[in-house]
Amino acid sequence: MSVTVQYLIIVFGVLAVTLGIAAMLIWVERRLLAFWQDRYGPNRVGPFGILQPVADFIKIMAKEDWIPPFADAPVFIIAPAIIVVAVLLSFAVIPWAPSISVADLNVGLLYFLAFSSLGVYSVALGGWASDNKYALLGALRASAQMISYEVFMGLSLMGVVMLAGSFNLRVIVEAQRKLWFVVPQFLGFVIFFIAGVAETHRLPFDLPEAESELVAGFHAEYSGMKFGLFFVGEYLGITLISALTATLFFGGWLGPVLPPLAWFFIKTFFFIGVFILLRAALPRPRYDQLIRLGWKVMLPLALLNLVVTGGIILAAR
Amino acid sequence: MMPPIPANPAPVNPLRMDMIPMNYALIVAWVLFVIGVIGVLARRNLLFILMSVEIMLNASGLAFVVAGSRWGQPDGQIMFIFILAMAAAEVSVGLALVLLAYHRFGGLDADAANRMKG
Amino acid sequence: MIYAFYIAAAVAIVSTAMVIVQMNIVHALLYLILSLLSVAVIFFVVGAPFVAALEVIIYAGAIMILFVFVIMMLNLGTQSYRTEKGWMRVWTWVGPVLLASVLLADVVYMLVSPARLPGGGRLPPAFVRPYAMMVGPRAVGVTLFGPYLIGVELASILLLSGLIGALHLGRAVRPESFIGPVSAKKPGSSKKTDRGEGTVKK
Amino acid sequence: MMLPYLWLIPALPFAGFLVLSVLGRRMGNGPAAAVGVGSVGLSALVAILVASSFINAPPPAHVYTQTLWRWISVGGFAPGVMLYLDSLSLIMVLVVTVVGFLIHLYSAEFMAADDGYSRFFAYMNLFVGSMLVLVLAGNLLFLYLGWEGVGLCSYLLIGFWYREPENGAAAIKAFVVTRVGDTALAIGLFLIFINLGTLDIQRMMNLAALHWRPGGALPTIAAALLLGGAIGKSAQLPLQTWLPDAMAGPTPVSALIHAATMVTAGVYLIARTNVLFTMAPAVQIAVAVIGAATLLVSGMSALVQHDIKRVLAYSTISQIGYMFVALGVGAWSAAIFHFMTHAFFKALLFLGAGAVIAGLGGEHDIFRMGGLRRQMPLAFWCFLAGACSLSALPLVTAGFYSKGLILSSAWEAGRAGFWLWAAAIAGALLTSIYTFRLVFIVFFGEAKAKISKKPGPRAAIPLVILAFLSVAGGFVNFPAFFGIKGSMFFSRFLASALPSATYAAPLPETDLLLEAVAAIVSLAGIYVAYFFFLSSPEYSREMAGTAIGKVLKRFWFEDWGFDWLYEKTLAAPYRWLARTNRNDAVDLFYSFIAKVNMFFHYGLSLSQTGKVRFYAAVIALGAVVTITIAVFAR
Repeated sequence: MSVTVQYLIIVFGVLAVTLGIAAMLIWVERRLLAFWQDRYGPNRVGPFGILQPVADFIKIMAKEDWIPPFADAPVFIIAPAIIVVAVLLSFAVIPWAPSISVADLNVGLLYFLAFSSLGVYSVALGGWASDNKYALLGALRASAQMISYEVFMGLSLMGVVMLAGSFNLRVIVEAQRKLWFVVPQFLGFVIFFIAGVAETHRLPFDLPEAESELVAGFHAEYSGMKFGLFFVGEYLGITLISALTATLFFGGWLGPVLPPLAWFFIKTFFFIGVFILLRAALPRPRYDQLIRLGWKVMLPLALLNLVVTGGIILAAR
Repeated sequence: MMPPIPANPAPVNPLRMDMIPMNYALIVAWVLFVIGVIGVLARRNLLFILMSVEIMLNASGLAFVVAGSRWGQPDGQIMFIFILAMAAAEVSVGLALVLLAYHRFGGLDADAANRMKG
Repeated sequence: MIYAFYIAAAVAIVSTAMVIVQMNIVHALLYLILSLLSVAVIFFVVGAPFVAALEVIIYAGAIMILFVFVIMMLNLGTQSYRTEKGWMRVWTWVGPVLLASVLLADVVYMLVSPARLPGGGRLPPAFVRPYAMMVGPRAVGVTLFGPYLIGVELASILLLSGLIGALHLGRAVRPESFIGPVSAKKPGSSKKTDRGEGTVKK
Repeated sequence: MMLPYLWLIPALPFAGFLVLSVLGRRMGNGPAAAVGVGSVGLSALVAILVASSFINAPPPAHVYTQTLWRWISVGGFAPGVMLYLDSLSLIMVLVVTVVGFLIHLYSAEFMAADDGYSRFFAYMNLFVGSMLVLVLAGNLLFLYLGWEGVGLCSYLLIGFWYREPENGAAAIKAFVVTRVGDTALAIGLFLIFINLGTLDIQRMMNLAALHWRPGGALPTIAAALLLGGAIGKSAQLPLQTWLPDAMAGPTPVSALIHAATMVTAGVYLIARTNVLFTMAPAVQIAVAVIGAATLLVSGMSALVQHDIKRVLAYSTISQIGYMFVALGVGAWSAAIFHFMTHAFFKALLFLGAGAVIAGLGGEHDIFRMGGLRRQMPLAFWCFLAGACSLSALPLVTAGFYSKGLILSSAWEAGRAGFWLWAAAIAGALLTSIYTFRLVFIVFFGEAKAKISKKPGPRAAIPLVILAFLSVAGGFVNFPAFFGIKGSMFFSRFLASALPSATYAAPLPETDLLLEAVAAIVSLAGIYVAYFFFLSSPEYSREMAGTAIGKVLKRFWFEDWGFDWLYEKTLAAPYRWLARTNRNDAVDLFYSFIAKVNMFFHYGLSLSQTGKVRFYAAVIALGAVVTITIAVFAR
């Protein structure tokens, strides 16, 4: 097997696995939510309803691809694609296992931050192009929220970068061979995870699409596969944040007995479970509370974490 | 069990920097800058003018980075970082001014702001 | 990699050109973002991955989103499209293009004339066709917080002043305060007040 | 050991000044006086303790220096804020603080009815502090600070009653005239620093003795410039004109600044830099000649004045002239001795005059006074003690001993000595005449006015103490011919700081003879005064009525026409120049530039269209043109 073929297998394998996980999450989330809410959830299609995503996919493809006449058509079409592309490209730097990763960039972490910052455009432009009051409000909220939380998301990761001495995710994983970074960087982990929840605008930070106040927020006018792309993009985002949390703070593929890939999936799915549990357990804060939390609590904490970590590293040297 | 891994593995796809002639990159920077200049001079909309200014800033940043790369020195990138900081400050103030002008003159016409009074 | 450079450069030039001829400001903005992304690719290709990431994170991801924000707040509709159309005349482009062609002449002259040092001596050939060298984030960071520390401090002061300036300019102001002092408001009487009067007073 | 507390002596008055200037307006008269008088009193107490410590346990080489901090450091120039205490500065400090304290105490009553009560004490404290800096300074720059500080206070206090325009004019005159001398002094400092590389006084003098040839050009010029400063400050010929006008200030100010301390700063300066003057014999002669001329000129002027304070002012100038004569003949300690006794009796005279003036409700003219002997016995007796001391009444007064020392030193000073002695003895005659003219006219004869107010205890105590000092202050320096144990104590004390007289001390017999002549002259003067102004005043009127008498009286009254001369030769031409040049010729050039600017301004303002895009286009055009020029002009 030549290097090129091996590389192509990795690329398409990662793509397939990622999209597969995202699709299956539709079912997993509904089942888990139902489990925690003491009901059944979808259980009709296939064993345990496991084919439910397939059914949903068929239904969503069959729907009319409707573009509102008042909308800005090109932007309206591009917007949902942006988030899927951005998140999928982010997966390129995730080291799934020692020999499995699409691109081993020495600025891998910055690469992830760059593409996560591009995700904002999807929501903002989608909401704007819809030319709908609720959609615009949702888009405004989403962009403000994502910009605010992006700031300290990056800052919270810099502690990890300082400890590992590199932006390269593979090096970061290797640096955790002795001790997972969740221990020295517990504050960084908490901040990053909260920022990740906000970045994917999942509950409890799903204010851009808050059904009760904004109908459906930025995707109020979307239907069919374009809506489906937003939907898939959200699950891809959850997977990405979970995978990154596992990589950056919980040693990635590192672990005893089991093969590295298995460890990586175990950790990632654990955090996906946490995401869903959060949705099941927590109420939604008010919008101003969200922004205030971001700027007045999380940002100072992230800076504190940065300063203390840097100070300790300097002192220890 | 875990396979042994080199501590700092070689990049999968090493970048070969020795192929790009710097002159061409500088010409790209020049073209972008000139487009920015034309935009500033030709457009009347304040937002377009601001965007053209951004184009020019970006083009000069490109020139800096390219020059830095040509010598293998980080100074070019540092200049770009300073340009970034300046652009951020400039845009925040500029956009606030645009908002004010929009409310004041009821539009984004740059020529409407031709009086320096109250 | 050289093809990546050519493609990125072409995309950058075309999309930047599209920015300044667009009627719809959001479309122009999208082209600008595209231009920034392709410049980021150029950065990456010439061996500056760190600023490539910064270009995307800060320029495309943060600064441009401010434009999106403002455009969304202004809610420019079809009317602005028509104004733009009205402003867009052929002769407005004549002057700028003339200036640009003068610059073009300068550059062409510089390219065709042999490179000379200020003293009159010729540059050695290696200086005529230079190539890029990789500069990683570590080198940038070390230099930034070493010799350029003052610059960092100045940049932080600049950002702070930008923050304060934006906060001051963007503070919530009622439309009345642009026009003039609001007279003592009584229900009913405010309706009679002619807004034009206030303008004169100011 | 009190020596380490030396810094407290100048610091206390400065602290008082700070408190008064910050809080003065808010505190009442009582606290203001307490701070103003108390700070100087404490300073005097510390000075006395330091002095006793210095005398009982002299520091090595009889010199104590205290460097508080480094002032500035530029190149090799690093003057410290350094206090230098030797027997000379100790005497000065004692006189300044003790006399200063007594005058402060007197002022507490004298100024009680005045509006600017706390302001007055603030200025006075600042003055005492500056004067102490002057006398304690270890280097010339620090000395110059004190020098200018006292000049400033003098200006402020002469113009203390600033609502009267004449007072302001007098203050400005004092400031400007002394500035002439100060400029010379500053240039002298520059010269010394450039040539010797230091301003530290002792180092400077050592280096000067080492590197400079005695009688050479450099020491002569340096000494002459320092002398210029001394002349200005000490109101010697030809810069004496400011002092009589300075009497516009409150009387305690005249007593403290314009009699006892500041005006003698010139004497101190010359004594302090004595090595320099010894190396410049020509300048030293000049000092003596200036002193002799001054004492005669101002003695004659004092003879015809009407204003009680002006008489005393001319007398002060004349007495400082004696000190200059002593300095000129190298009798350093004699000069300082006379400075000390003069501080006592002249302060006393001024304070006594102040009591009289206050008693008569602000009357200055002596011919409207008279017969005050019975109405104000205390003031009379004290004034009389001062007058006797000033006239050098033999044996019982301080002035006799100090003036006698100067006279005998002058006599011994080589060939010129006789003429100096003759001038000094003539001056002594004049001194007794004008002094007792004052006494007889003011206190004897028939009463011409009722007194409204008698000095209270706070004014009386300083009078009495000063009267005592005026009488007994001379006993510290009995002449050698008395053969008393402990004679010449003062001079021997000063010998550690000042070289003993350049000329051999006169034989006791000669000395005795000289003292006898001086005593006779002094008594003769008193008799002349008695004859002309008390027993038969018609003679004096007759003398003044003759043609020559009229001219002389007018001439002397106007201070030998110095003011007239300066007015005609300096002030009037300057005013004429200023008037002619009212529209400043140089201005033409500048207004031309302004016109050109205006032209361009109006031209360029046409380009201010207010169109942002136009501006941007112009900027771009300019940039493109610049680049094109740069590219093609390579």
